[in-house]
Amino acid sequence: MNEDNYLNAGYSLRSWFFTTDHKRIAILYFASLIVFFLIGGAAATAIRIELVTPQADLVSSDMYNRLFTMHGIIMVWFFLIPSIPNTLGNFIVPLMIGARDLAFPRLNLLSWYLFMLGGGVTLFAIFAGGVDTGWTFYTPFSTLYSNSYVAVAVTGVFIAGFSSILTGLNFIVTIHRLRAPGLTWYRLPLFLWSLYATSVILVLATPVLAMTLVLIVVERVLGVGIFDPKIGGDPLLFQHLFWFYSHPAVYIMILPGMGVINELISCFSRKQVFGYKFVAWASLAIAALGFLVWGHHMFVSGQSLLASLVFSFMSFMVAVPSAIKVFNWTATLHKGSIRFDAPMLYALGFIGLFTIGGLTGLFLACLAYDVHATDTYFVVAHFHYIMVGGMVTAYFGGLHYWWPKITGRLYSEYWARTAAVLIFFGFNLTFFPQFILGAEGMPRRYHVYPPEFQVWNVLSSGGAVILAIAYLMPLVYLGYSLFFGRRAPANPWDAPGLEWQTPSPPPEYNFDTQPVVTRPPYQYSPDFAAEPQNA
Amino acid sequence: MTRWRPPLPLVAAWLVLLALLATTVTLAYRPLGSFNVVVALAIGTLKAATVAAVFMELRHRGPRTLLFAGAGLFWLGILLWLGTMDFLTRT
Amino acid sequence: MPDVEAFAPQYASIRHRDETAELGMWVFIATEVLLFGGLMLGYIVYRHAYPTAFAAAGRHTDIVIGTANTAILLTSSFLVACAVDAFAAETRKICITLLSGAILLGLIFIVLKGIEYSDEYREHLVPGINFSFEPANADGAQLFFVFYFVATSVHAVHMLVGIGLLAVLARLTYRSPDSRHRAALHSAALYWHFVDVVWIFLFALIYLPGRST
Amino acid sequence: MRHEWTSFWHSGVSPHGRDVDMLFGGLLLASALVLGLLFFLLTLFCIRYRVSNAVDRDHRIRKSWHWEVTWTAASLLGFLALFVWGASIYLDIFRTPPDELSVFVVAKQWMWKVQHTGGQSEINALHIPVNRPIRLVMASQDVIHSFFIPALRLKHDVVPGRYQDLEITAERSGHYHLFCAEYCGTEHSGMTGEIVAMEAADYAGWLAQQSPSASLAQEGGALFRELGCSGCHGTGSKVHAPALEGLYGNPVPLSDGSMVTADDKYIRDSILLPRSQIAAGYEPLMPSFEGKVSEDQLLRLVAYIKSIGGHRS
Repeated sequence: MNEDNYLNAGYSLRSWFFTTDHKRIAILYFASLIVFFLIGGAAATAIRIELVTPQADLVSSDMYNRLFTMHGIIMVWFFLIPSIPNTLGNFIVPLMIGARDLAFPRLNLLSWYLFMLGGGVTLFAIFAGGVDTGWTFYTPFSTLYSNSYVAVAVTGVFIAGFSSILTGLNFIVTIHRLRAPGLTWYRLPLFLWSLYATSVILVLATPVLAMTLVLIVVERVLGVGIFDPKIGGDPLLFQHLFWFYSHPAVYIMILPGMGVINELISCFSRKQVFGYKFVAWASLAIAALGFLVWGHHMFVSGQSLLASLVFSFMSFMVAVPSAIKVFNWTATLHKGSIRFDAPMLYALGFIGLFTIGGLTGLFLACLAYDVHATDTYFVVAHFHYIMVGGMVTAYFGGLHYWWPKITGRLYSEYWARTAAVLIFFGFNLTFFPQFILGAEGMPRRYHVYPPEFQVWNVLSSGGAVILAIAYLMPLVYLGYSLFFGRRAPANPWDAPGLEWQTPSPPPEYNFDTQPVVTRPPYQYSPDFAAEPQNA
Repeated sequence: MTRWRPPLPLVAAWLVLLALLATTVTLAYRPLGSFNVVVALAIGTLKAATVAAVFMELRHRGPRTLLFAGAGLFWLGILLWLGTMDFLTRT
Repeated sequence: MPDVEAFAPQYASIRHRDETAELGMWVFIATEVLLFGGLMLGYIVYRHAYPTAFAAAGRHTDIVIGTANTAILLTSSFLVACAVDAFAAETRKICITLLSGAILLGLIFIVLKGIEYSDEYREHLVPGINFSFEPANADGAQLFFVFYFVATSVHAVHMLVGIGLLAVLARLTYRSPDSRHRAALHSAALYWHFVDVVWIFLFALIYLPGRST
Repeated sequence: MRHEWTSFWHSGVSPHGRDVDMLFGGLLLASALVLGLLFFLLTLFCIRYRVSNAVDRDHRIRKSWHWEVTWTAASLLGFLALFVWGASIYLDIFRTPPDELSVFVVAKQWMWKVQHTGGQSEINALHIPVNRPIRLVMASQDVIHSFFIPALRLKHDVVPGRYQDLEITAERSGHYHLFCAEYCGTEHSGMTGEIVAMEAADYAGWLAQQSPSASLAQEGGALFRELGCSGCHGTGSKVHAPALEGLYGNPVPLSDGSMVTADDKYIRDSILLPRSQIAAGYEPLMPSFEGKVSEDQLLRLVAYIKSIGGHRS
């Protein structure tokens, strides 16, 4: 723990709230994301407790609708999208490329303020009365028939959208222009490849959401029909505009998770990632193909048959890069020397759960089965397997992996492993029963359901309680390690990345001398002299 | 006053743009049926290309900047093409 | 580490900072293209659904002001391009006059737009307020004018932001035309030219349809 | 109400239902294979190559090309097969049904109103004969709903502003769930109902037992006169308006030269937006009935025009 690090470079509020240091901005994002994750999680727990019984007993129907909408909006825009890029990404990207800071530090701070402003407006809308449209804001319900705080919540999300755009812009330009000498594209760690792909989606998809939300506010506030069927408007036009953003948005959420998994699998099996170039280009392929598949949300909404065929075909194609990544991660383990530290448990959990999530995505991309399964709990289970089983697990894995670098402290390995196993078990108990509920035909967003679905709902609610407790554990032992944890060395995992060649926590200017890169990434075993880069 | 003259390419581009504006307005009044839309958009694209190449100095820029400028248009193409596919092919 | 004065620490040189700033500007322009793209998709879908109504509504827009505004914006873009070219200590005065000319033309554009809006208000073409149109095409025309007002007002907001940027830069250049202000002016110029390109397409979609019948 | 079909393992009770179940089985099998392979490899590598286990770790795989090509090609082929299989059943499910026994369904915030052509109407219930294709013509009065019958593995969104066709066939008699699958507001979870598939005899008995006041077409005729349509379209009227006898199902030349067949959609649009598709040789005089006619009344008018169209409704 060297003395002049970025943490003790200043203790005043000004030094924190007007910082342009990417490391401090990452810490600001950490704190705000914990708050949003707890709010969204509380809503989720309330929903699961309500669903223990078929009839309504905990909350009224209207309250239930506002709960699941709040869970959706908060988790999607205020936790999943900003989590890895704005916290781990903000902290690690400059360190990984050997730069002093991101390309536009002031823009980075503006991004945090826009995020908090958007979050504030959305929280105001939710606590002032709530929104009952679902996070998808489908018209004409959201524009003509809902009398809840839709316009205010939509404005909040609109503002937070610009925070995403600015972060994406910052990363793209930084990765292009501020790499250390000798750091060519094929020497970049795969975490940066996936963050670059994420930023491309962030920058190209979010503006269409911004315009769609403007159209909702215009139609709702000025009473002017745009999607109103009575004057010839077409509700499906809204769905096209909304899903043009919202499907790439789910790749914004999962790609950074994949990036973290590359680092963890490679570090804890002491071996180069298998097929580096394939995994790198698979990230960009997901970003590009992700824009061609949004119609699979509208197979039964009256979309033309040809459009459904094209979108179904493209949805199968976008699954191929994901399959390539999973096979390459598994192949990386071959002939490695694997250690089962907490981050590795999260990584292995990620591979299992993400694969189940991805395969059930194929069920939904398959036209005939989607007719049965869309809008049921099958869809809920699918995207939770990817978002919670994949993204949140990877976020926790990355958090534990870079915790020593960020805080200069070591966490307790025992508690971290128990939490990882408990999360894995609680997660599966919560969401696997929902696949069966979906196959049986229980629709989503149902406050009251027929009694024969109760068995699976009780199991799922039980799992949710375990998951909620398991998610609080890292808060405890990581918080404890902040003050009482052992001091962390510069390179606790003995990893070759640039970010480990600076003290933990790093000084404000990151590197004493400008690092120069001479070898490809993931050279873990010095005895295998300079392994050639397997293509 | 030092002898600064507006550079020739800029003046030429400006005149070309005004000329294109005049042609697109006059052509709009000639009954070409469905061809009108095509002509209007073609001239519009021409004007946009002139502004981009000369005023935005894309003609002096390397492939990376051209790639960034083109990426926005390419994704716009995806939005418009796949977006209208549903509406055009409904029975 | 080189002295911090000329450029921020994370850059290696002034040229490096300028190119990075310009790349960042082009990424921002890509986001703006997609922002207006959402509107264009709505326009195209509804024009396909109500071709006659869109043509009839198009005839009600004021092509004289539209064409004048397009010419004004093209000229203002030209002036800004010249200002970027004339950015130097010795030709500082000329650069300022060019920028103020561009700002003046921008304001004229906004004023003409205001006049056009008030005309349309008097002709009952503003949806939501007393919108009235020949009953045959009432629905399609209302959708046309919704997109007309949303697109032109979002464009006008971008115009005002651009005018503000140019004004601030004119004052900064007047005081000290150093390389940092040159990079800022170059970015503001790119933004202004982009706003002009958006107007070129809005003009083609709003004012030109339906003129020939 | 005995819910015969509830749990997950009962097969679908419609011809498409069984195809979808087979598809689901195929998808499950493919996923099980991939997952099995993956979990086997993961556990094998984790056990064999754990750090404390001394085992041969050199001559690692250098060239990864052929590995990559094999699993990429394998996934591509698998996905293509699943895509084609799913698409073929999908096209079969949603092909526009010929005009069998039609039932009109109106979705309204938080209830389903079902109208049989014979005039019988039901709330949140639909009685249908077994083994006969039923053509549902669905419309929504307010927001987007979705007509979902899990037993038939079938759903279709009901988007306001247009008619949706859906063909359903139940192969086994029984009571099956009806859900609203698209979120539509406060009582979205209360907007459920029941599909009762009955043998032909029981169905005929049920129809007779409903003792409807008048068939849909007759009620449509009364509306036709009440709303003043007969003033122009009636036989003795002096107003130059298109005659509606023999109109239904036949092609109609429009003023802009195009042709359109007079189906439910055309009749509904002509009542609500008369000026959008004007019949050739007629002036656009007809006022719009937008907001003056509810979906239920529209159904009756369409049924009436169908009945005088010389077409077996």
